[in-house]
Amino acid sequence: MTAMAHKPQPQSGTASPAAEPELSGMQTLTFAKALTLAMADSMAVDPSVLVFGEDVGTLGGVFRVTDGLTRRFGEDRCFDTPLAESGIIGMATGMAINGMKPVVEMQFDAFAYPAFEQITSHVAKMGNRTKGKVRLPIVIRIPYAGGIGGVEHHCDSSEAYYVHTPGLTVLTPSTVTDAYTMLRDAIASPDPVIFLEPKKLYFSKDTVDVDALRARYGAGSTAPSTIGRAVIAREGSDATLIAYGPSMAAALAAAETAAAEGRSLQVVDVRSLVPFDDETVCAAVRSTGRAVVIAEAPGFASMASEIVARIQERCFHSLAAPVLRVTGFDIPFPAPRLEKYYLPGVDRILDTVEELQWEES
Amino acid sequence: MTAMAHKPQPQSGTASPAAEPELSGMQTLTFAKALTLAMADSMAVDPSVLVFGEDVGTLGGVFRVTDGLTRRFGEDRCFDTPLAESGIIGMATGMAINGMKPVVEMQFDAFAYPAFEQITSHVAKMGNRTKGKVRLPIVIRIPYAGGIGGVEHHCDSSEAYYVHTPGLTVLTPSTVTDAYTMLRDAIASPDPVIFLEPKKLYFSKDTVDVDALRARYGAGSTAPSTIGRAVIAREGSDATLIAYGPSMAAALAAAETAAAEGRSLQVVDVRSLVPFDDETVCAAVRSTGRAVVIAEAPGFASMASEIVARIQERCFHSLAAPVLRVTGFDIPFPAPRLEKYYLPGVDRILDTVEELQWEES
Amino acid sequence: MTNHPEFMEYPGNAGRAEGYLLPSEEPVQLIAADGSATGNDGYKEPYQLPGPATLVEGYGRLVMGRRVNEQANALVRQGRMAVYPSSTGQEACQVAADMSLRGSDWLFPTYRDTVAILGRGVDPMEAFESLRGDWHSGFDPHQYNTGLPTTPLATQLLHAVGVAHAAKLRGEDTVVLTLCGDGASSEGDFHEALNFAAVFHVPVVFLIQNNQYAISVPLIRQSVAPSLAHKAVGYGMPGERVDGNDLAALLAVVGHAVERARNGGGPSLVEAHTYRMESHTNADDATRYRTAAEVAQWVPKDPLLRLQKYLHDAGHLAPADSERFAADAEAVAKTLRDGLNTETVPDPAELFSFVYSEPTPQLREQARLLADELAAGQSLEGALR
Amino acid sequence: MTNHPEFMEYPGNAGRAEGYLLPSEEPVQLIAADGSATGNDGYKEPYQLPGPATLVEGYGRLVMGRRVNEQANALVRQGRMAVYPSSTGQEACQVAADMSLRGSDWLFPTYRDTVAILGRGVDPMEAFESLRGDWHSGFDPHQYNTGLPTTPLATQLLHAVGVAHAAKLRGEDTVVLTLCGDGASSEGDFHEALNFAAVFHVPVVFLIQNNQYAISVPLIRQSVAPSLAHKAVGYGMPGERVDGNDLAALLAVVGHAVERARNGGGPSLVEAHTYRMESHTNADDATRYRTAAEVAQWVPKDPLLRLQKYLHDAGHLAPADSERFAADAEAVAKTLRDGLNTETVPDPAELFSFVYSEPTPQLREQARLLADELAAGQSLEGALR
Ligand SMILES: Cc1ncc(C[n+]2csc(CCOP(=O)(O)OP(=O)(O)O)c2C)c(N)n1
Ligand SMILES: Cc1ncc(C[n+]2csc(CCOP(=O)(O)OP(=O)(O)O)c2C)c(N)n1
Ligand SMILES: [Mg+2]
Ligand SMILES: [Mg+2]
Repeated sequence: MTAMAHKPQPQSGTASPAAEPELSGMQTLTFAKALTLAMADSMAVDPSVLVFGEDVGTLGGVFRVTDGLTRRFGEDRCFDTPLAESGIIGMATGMAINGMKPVVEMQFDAFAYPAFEQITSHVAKMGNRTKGKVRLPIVIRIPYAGGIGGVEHHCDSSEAYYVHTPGLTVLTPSTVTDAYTMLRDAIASPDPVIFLEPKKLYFSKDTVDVDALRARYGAGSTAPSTIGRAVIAREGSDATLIAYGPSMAAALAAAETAAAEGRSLQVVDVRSLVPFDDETVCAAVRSTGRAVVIAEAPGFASMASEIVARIQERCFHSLAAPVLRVTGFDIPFPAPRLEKYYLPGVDRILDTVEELQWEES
Repeated sequence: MTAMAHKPQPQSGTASPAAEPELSGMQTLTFAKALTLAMADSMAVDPSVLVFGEDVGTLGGVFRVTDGLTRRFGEDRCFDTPLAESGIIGMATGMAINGMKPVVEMQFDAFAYPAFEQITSHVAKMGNRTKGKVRLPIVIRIPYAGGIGGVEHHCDSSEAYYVHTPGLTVLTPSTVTDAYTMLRDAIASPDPVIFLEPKKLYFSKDTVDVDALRARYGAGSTAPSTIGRAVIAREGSDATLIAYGPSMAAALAAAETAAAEGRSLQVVDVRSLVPFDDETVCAAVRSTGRAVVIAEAPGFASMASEIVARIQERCFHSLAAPVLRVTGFDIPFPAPRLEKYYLPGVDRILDTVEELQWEES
Repeated sequence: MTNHPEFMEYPGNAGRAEGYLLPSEEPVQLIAADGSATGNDGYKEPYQLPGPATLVEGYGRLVMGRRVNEQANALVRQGRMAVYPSSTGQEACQVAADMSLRGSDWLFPTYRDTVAILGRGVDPMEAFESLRGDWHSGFDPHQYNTGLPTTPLATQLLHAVGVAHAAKLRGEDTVVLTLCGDGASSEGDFHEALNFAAVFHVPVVFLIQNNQYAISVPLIRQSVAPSLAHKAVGYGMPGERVDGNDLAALLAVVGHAVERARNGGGPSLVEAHTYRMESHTNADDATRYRTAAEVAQWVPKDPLLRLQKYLHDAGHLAPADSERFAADAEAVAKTLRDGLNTETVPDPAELFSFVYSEPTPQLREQARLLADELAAGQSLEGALR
Repeated sequence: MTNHPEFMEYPGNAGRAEGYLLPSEEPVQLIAADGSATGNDGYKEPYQLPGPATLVEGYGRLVMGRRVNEQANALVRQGRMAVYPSSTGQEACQVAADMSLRGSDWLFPTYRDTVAILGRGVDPMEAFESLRGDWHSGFDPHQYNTGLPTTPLATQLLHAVGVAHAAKLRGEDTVVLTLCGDGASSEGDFHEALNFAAVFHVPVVFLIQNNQYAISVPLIRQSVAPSLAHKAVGYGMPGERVDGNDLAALLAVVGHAVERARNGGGPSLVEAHTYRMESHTNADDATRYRTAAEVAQWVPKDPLLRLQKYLHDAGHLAPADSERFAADAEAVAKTLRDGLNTETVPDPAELFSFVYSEPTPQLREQARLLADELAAGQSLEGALR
């Protein structure tokens, strides 16, 4: 066996569409392909961007998010590692110290846990420890949350562990456009980013203008970063639903149903969990005076707790009712045939909206 | 070298005081010695209780909390392991499956992170996964939090990671009596317990009646478990301070100072973070109408966030002001000479109490 | 050779040179792919070809294992299960594990070891409950002295060490055998488990089923060591490598390791060379990362056909046995079909029952919320959206 | 011998038998404890005694290292530092690490490796900033191609692999040397780092300072392998063991490993046998777990006296050199005393400045809170209570 035998090199030939440089104009992309495109475009403009992890090379990832990257950029730029998550993050740390921008994949949420020490004690702290002399521009992509009938350890909503850890930026897109822009922003960030991908959205689709998306990152562009910015996903005036990532679909559907019933619900997509966009969230809540926070993770000491705590601290006198939560129960994620009882759904959200003490307003 | 050469066996001779069975009556004990006594007493009555970890044997632990246990109970009952935290927790899991009750020590807060996968994916989930057929009566003792001028990685307040993980009981005593009773309750619990020991309290002292403490665990005792029960550490009527573990001293001192200034502050010691005592905490807050939550960990998505969220959900109409937080900043724990700026102190607590919109009542 | 006093005291080890920790120079093989006996020369131990009765029993278990894999693959295609990681081609490793253990011993398997789990006597429907998706597990580990099939890779190796350690402290003669894959050998927990086992000198046999792939990643990306069995050296325990498609060799090598552990000789590491004939699971497409030609090379090495040929040529396989084995396998297949085709309705109330031995006030509250929702007869469509 | 194609292509490896991964049968020693040269027969490589100029330079560095340890111990006793993990007795390992590397190479040290850090040219006061407790680190890793001293055990080994991997991808000839202790070899990250290094065939030298203890825990509780160097076998990289108190042998062995790595021979593992002459840190009391007699056995093996004797007997040590070394060491000791006796006032505003490259709105808010408190002149007593 020669050195090259196990080492695919850049090829012309049939690359898969998303990794193609010539992809342009209006395109119907899956969420997954938008992520692939973001990595490919970043790799094309910056040779220090590397992609690695388990099964990301030849296979293109178990969700095919890295599909075609090895073929297009060669094994030196996108490659499989031994099966060891602490190893992956630790090696990424070293590579980032030495000028690279690693974009690594943890195969599923719970399989990032072996890397917890490297993430909390090094990745999160290096910039602070060195007074900014060493920044770690690492992106840790983690498919997360449920809704796909996955078995144990494959459906954890693990964001609380990361958002509580100072030094990490934590992002989670919920639209095809955000999948592209937020991943590009994450890769461009000098700080380490935990990039949480709601796996049930991988095959959701949208038609987007690829050129316009790319133009945001072109020379002279003044497009603002998505980091630190929440978006109003739907206007509404009676109450505010605050959600992100895997819970956005349920929040929007609940607002749709409520509209039909004459209740106007505003929906905020937090999307940047850290840094948190207090301004947008508080303005939204003040405008309605009522809020429900929706998240799939167990509720106890979670991102949802934080949002509730912040809102009541900052908007107390604008509130007509307590801020309520619709979250996962405080139990391990259920087996596939029970997850439907666990996931925050439209009915549970609407029931909770009903509890916002409407009689008093 | 014979098999015995590296294996201390039970000895008579000079055991250290805390591990002595004959210790009885009124005794002035340090917090650390109360913990030692709890382990020794548990080991004496239950041969399946084992103590292991790094440096817990011959050395008696870097904080001397296991001092004398190997001498008294032998190397089979209290022993050093190789230096590998995932190994310690993973082995403890197997031993618990096979009838043992391991009480393991993680040397410092941040050094439990290598064990994060074993803790979250196995220790926390085993009871649920097996529908109760396998319970893991493991106690994971973790010295935590700051206030001792410790260097990096030795002062993390890591409770948020554990309280967010369903299946774990999370306890943190703040008094010498609770050190004893809560550790005994933890060891007696059929469920896994994360037992967080505020390291700055190790050498705090109190005089306690050892016989009375032991009697709680004697035959026919009906003393209630401390698990799931908060305590009112100080009565007060103007506002409620809610704290635990390493922050209790500052909370009590603030109440003391406030009293001198004519403000009556009630202080709740949560002590059982999971399960949480909603009843006691909410009754306390309702009785005053104002609350400040104090905790040393970074505030974002923390135990403090959860307490705030729960209170405003449950006591909204009793609140005269938003529930405020005094927590660690959202930064890595500072270097020794800067920690005084980070730790929630009396002045910061009192400043926050002042913000509870007194003019409006 | 190792520094552990108990290791040195074990008669089999006394006076051994350090190199004994290294595996045999070639993987142990006692029956070749063509079904002929190969002799047992040149290995580090005088491994014996098991007797006919043992091999016939083993053959029956292989027949059963193969049938279970086929049936499960079919059921997953029909949507009766959430997922099935097939072990077609690897059955000999799992059968050898079972046959080397007593009922009082323990087995710690992975997600790919359903055949081994059934071989421990676990009720088939209990074994398949987690794969069907009704709950995370279906059997009581204590009833069968068998750990739950573990997904977080290599973590179960430490549980095996703990079970063995507890048994040793109580003076029991329990042996624990734990399985893992080639990929799992890269995880930190693999290292910590082998080291803990060696340092505490506990009776664990680590059996790596090296099936050449971790999903799509080939062995060369997990290790460039001469073999995975060489990893034993770094822990001070003996390593051995064996043809993982030769049940006879597996029984000899694993059996030797188990007896060694039982007699106070401490832990050891066995690497079995085998091949995953099918995709990683039904969700995987192996054609993306390996060629049909590569897979074809392994077809003639099949463990089942090889042993059948040997037993047949040696005149050990009575037609009655063959028929009985086929019938037994068919009966289990039918149990699986019937069981998995029967609609079950997992009870959502149980979601809250077992998280703690006593539900917390918080969980009782949440259980009430769900119960109220269900009582209010809310449509599942709503809950699902 | 290993399966890595690049490994096989390295000229030094071609045709080697598998056993070459094993370390030499005895730890390499070139100068005995009594200062006599021992010859270089019987080791797996023809290690050469370094020339006089190199040994004299090394001696000077040992003098410096010893003085730094003494001075730091004194300063910590006087309360001028938060903590100091002394490396008295281990200086030769750290000096050899430095001398084997070029400025363009990288070093990844632990908390015990202040001597090695200073040897890389790091400004003494920068090196001691974290020990004094003003900030978590004091120097810029990029300025000295030296990683920060790492506390979470074995984690830095992976950083070393990453730095080497990045250099290799860019076609640079950088070598990375990383240090760890005997205890750290038990951590999962040790395993993952060595394996990643071997699989990616990157130029890293792993140097274990086996000082016989991890705080109170003796080596026998970390490993029962014949030696820690034997762990190399399981990764398919060469292992070697060396007398860690013999600077000549260390220079030969570590130098060989570094050159091997630089020339494309891949990673290797070196275990240096040494002894921690003092307590783990000033917070530790070593008399609780080891006898004075045991410590006394190591006194005559001292690396500094041994080399001094050798150089003196061989007539290589000019009095002028001795004086210069003593003066240089004294100068650094004085820098430390002066620096640590000077009151510094770390700026609390910096707490918020570096957590992210741009402080988040949340951190800006928190920084304002603290600034307001400080402006209001609140007593530190209050903040402290
Ligand atoms: C800690 C962890 N990381 C990643 C995964 C995802 N995963 C499941 S199986 C697998 C491959 C395992 O390969 P191997 O150990 O060789 O076993 P095999 O599947 O071949 O039997 C991976 C990466 C996991 N289950 N656990
Ligand atoms: C992951 C981790 N666990 C525990 C510790 C606490 N600790 C600090 S040093 C030490 C002993 C290390 O021993 P060794 O690796 O032999 O290095 P030495 O101190 O002897 O130089 C321990 C247990 C740590 N720093 N990191
Ligand atoms: Mg495999
Ligand atoms: Mg050591």
